[in-house]
Amino acid sequence: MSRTPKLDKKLISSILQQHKAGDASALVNVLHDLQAHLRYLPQEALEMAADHLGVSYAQMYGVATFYEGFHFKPRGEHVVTICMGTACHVRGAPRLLEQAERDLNVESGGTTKDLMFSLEQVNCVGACALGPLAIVDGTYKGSMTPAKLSNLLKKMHKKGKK
Amino acid sequence: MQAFKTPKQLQAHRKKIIESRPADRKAIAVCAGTGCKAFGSLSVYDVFQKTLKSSGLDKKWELRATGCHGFCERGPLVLMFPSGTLYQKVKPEDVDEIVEQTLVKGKTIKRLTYQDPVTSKWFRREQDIPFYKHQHRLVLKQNGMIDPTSLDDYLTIGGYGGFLKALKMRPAKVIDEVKKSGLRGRGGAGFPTGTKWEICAGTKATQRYVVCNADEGDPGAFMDRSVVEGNPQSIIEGMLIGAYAMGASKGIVYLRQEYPLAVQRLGLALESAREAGLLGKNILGTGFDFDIQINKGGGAFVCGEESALIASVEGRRGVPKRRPPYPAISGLWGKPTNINNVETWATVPLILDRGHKWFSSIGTEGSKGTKIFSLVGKVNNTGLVEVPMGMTLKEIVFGAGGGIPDGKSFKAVQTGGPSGGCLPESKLDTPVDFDTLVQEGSMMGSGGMIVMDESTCMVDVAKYFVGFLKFESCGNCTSCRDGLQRLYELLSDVCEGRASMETLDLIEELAGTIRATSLCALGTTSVNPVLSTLKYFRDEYVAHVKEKRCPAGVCKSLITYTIDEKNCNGCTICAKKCPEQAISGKKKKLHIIDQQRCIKCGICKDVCKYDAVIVA
Amino acid sequence: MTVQFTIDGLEVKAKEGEHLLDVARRHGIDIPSLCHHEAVEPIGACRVCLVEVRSGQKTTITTSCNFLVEDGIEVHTDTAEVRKHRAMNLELLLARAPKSDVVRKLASASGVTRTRFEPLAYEPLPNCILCELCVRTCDMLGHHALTTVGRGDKKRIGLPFNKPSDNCVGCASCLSVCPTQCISVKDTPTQRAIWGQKHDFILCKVCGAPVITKKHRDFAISEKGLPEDYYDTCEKCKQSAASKRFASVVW
Amino acid sequence: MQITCLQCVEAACAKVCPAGALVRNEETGAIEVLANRCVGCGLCEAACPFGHMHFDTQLRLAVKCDLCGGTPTCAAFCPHDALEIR
Repeated sequence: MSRTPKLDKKLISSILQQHKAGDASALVNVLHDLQAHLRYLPQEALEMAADHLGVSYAQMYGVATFYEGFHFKPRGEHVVTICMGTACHVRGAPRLLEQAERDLNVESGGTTKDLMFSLEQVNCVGACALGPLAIVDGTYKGSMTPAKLSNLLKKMHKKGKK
Repeated sequence: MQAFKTPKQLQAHRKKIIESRPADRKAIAVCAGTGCKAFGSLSVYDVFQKTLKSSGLDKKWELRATGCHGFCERGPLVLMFPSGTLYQKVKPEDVDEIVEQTLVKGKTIKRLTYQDPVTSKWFRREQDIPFYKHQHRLVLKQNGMIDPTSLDDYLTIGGYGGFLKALKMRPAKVIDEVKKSGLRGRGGAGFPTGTKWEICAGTKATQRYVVCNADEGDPGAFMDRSVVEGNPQSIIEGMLIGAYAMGASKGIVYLRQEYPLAVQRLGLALESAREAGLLGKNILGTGFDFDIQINKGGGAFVCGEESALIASVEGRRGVPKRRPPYPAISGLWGKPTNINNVETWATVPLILDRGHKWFSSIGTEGSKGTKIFSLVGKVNNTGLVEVPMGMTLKEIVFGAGGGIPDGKSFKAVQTGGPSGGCLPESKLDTPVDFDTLVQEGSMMGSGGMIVMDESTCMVDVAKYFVGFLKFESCGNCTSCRDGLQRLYELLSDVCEGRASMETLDLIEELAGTIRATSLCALGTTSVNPVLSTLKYFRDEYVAHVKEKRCPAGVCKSLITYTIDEKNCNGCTICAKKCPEQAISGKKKKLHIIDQQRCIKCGICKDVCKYDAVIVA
Repeated sequence: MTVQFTIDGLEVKAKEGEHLLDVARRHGIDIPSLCHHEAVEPIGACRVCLVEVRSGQKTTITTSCNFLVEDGIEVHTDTAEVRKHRAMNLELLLARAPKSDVVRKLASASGVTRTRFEPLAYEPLPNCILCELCVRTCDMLGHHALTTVGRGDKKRIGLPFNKPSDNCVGCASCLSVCPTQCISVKDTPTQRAIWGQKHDFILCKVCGAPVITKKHRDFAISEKGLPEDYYDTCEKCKQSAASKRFASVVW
Repeated sequence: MQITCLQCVEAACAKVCPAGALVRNEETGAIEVLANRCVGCGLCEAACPFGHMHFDTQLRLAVKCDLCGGTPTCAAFCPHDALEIR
């Protein structure tokens, strides 16, 4: 089974239809909706979105790459995000990130070859009391340590292999 | 909910609802803010719900999932009304006991109450706990009292009273009221809100916009998140008042996508306000049209800057533009646009409701009212504190914050987000207001307050912020884009022992140009962390440069991990956990770290239960 | 409305809404800059056109390209502060574009002959100073082929997904406006290679010399409406044909 | 015979210029290149029916006869007074 979702143009159209045609102010909202369904932003989706909103495809791409929240390559099934906010930083977040990079053998922003994990970082999610914080598939895991994270990733990897 | 067709109908409904909920009504408030949720507060809520129902107590006790109470360090929090008893770190398995002992018998469960880590004193009531006692909570207080998804809850605590009052006034009078209150923008720059409104209202136009800037990008700050999640109606009411005063018919909330719960709660709140006839066409039959839409951000710190925010909403890259023209004159699509941040909008209803005199009686001469700070880092009581303007840093960090954990000593506090300055112990008596902080080389910013202790390396901290900002720079200006990258390289040289004293001079020279010649505030203030640490903690820089030593034991290139002969009992745990197999040693014998293989990840120190791993 | 102010002591008049750099240049006052072009909106990217503006008690260092002129201001283009900061920004740019003659010339005029920073050039546009003149021009021309990618220290100039763009007509205006001439355009007698693709030229119907790329002509016809045969002959052959025609009419 | 720019009334060069860099000088009647506005796209050169727009490949700018601001040097230098400006 391929872990990359197949490009479904009908799905893209139906997402776009939820936003007013020609309204450039919906651009970022549209990108979010597309990514929520496709897990990343493929070229075809951006082209169709540009057409729908009445902006150039180059602008669409330029705007999308301006933001940290958008991804242009297929992402892994699991997304592990390390919060790099200040509160997390002073409590040791860089060490979490390094640990995850070692364990997954990818750099921050990358995806493992088997498309199982994507490792990302975020500049604060406003849960500073929980720091240092890892977010695994949307769930906040507070007071993380490199050792705890390592165990968690191992478990997820085992589960994924099955 | 019914749609209110006149102010009178709304007023009548408010009255009815307030009367139906007397102040002494018994209620349990489980915090469902992001922090407590992550600690498992929703399971606590579920167990409460089941237990109350099965015991029939659900008739007597109202159960509420509320917004953030601010004391995130101690979550999940459970607050009981009207007694004011606060239980902290509550687990689902504690619920039975709480119901049995506290709800039924009225007894306090001591182990669930708060014990001050410094004085070891126990506190039952929320209001007595030092963390809360030092605060003056106007905006935040409501968070813990209401269910953020319930418009009726908001009405109970006086919600929409400010709007109803505004409707009775002429728009100019509303602006005047805000002006007289002395409210200054809580987003960072501290521009007088009333004056901003006046300029926007005074610009001729067929269409005006009001925008709520909820793009809280400062790492280590989450007060806006907590207000949007915990009391979204207050923002809607504030924007309604502003729109009425300025003659705007469209509102936009520019909200961070990293805050999914806030997006959801605000969406619900907008829907219920629309259902109640508080948004839409002909609001309360007054002929006033206004509606609000949510525009999500995409993850760009610079979009908190007004002109960049506008570009982003218009579907362009979030690159700041030179001002003037100011948004109040030419903003979204060239129309007059008033942008205020979350906290400012949430404060407006209170001012209208209670009057400008009440508001301006709080705070200092130049900075009125209260300000919410996100107190984080190396401090005992992490969380949100709302204090009157003019309180000293010391009172905040050591009073509400409860000082530094683990017996360590205070080193610095950084205010104002990533581009704020780091102030040392000698500046702890600085009163916190817009102007004094700037004088001391820092700034108010949106209210991040990060406490650092002796184990924080100030060069590393400066490098961290510069690293953040070079990544978040829009990349337009040479000085900011390339300047910050170079500054980062130079700071890395310091941290990694490659720097000379000339490096420090070049850092200062470069920082001067970045500050003087960048277009927007991100660039011009970006060097504050560097310049303030160079000023107040120069000896740490010099130690890195001259002695090739990191006094705080943080900078990897300048430290080594060793195992202490005396403390090591050969438990082998460090050797097992070392990712590089750099530790060797037989069971019950002294272990040794191979310095060639050690990657200084620090795991050995984390796992050692006998303090045998030494960093030097 | 007219505003009046001084630049280095010289009294000047300008229209409200004009930018300071344009006004200064009109009056023969030279302010160096790299990212400015009159055909497009200024964005203040290079931070070289710095001046000092005094207004009342306030003195600020600012870029002149995007500064809207104000009545009564006092502008100084060559103060110690201006020189110092301009030199630093040029030193930063020199590290990005060490081989650019224009940058080297401006830098050395500011007393900067070497940079204390490591080279920062990026492929495939070494010497690009990220001024976005190419992108702004491409947009102004209505092609929208180029875009600015990423932000901060990862900002680049390029094409969406780094793939050749259907919108590029091969006009090479991007190269024409590029201050460091860092965009690669290679012409053969029949084709132009630019931004990862090859464009066929229309060849002169008389001598076979290249005239303009086909796509550029098609764009011009649809946008500007001149007939197709305007574009089918090279400049030289048109000239000699015109001369012959005139000769036959006059004599 | 050699002819020079006719300063056409309906000038193709000005019509195709996307940057507004080709404008008529009201005093001399000549179409002039505003070098600071020219983006060097080359359309004018291709579009001029008489071959009198030129593209300076060094400067990457359009160049043309602008009647030397009203006192054409070609007329002044012609040894036979065959050229005159009227």
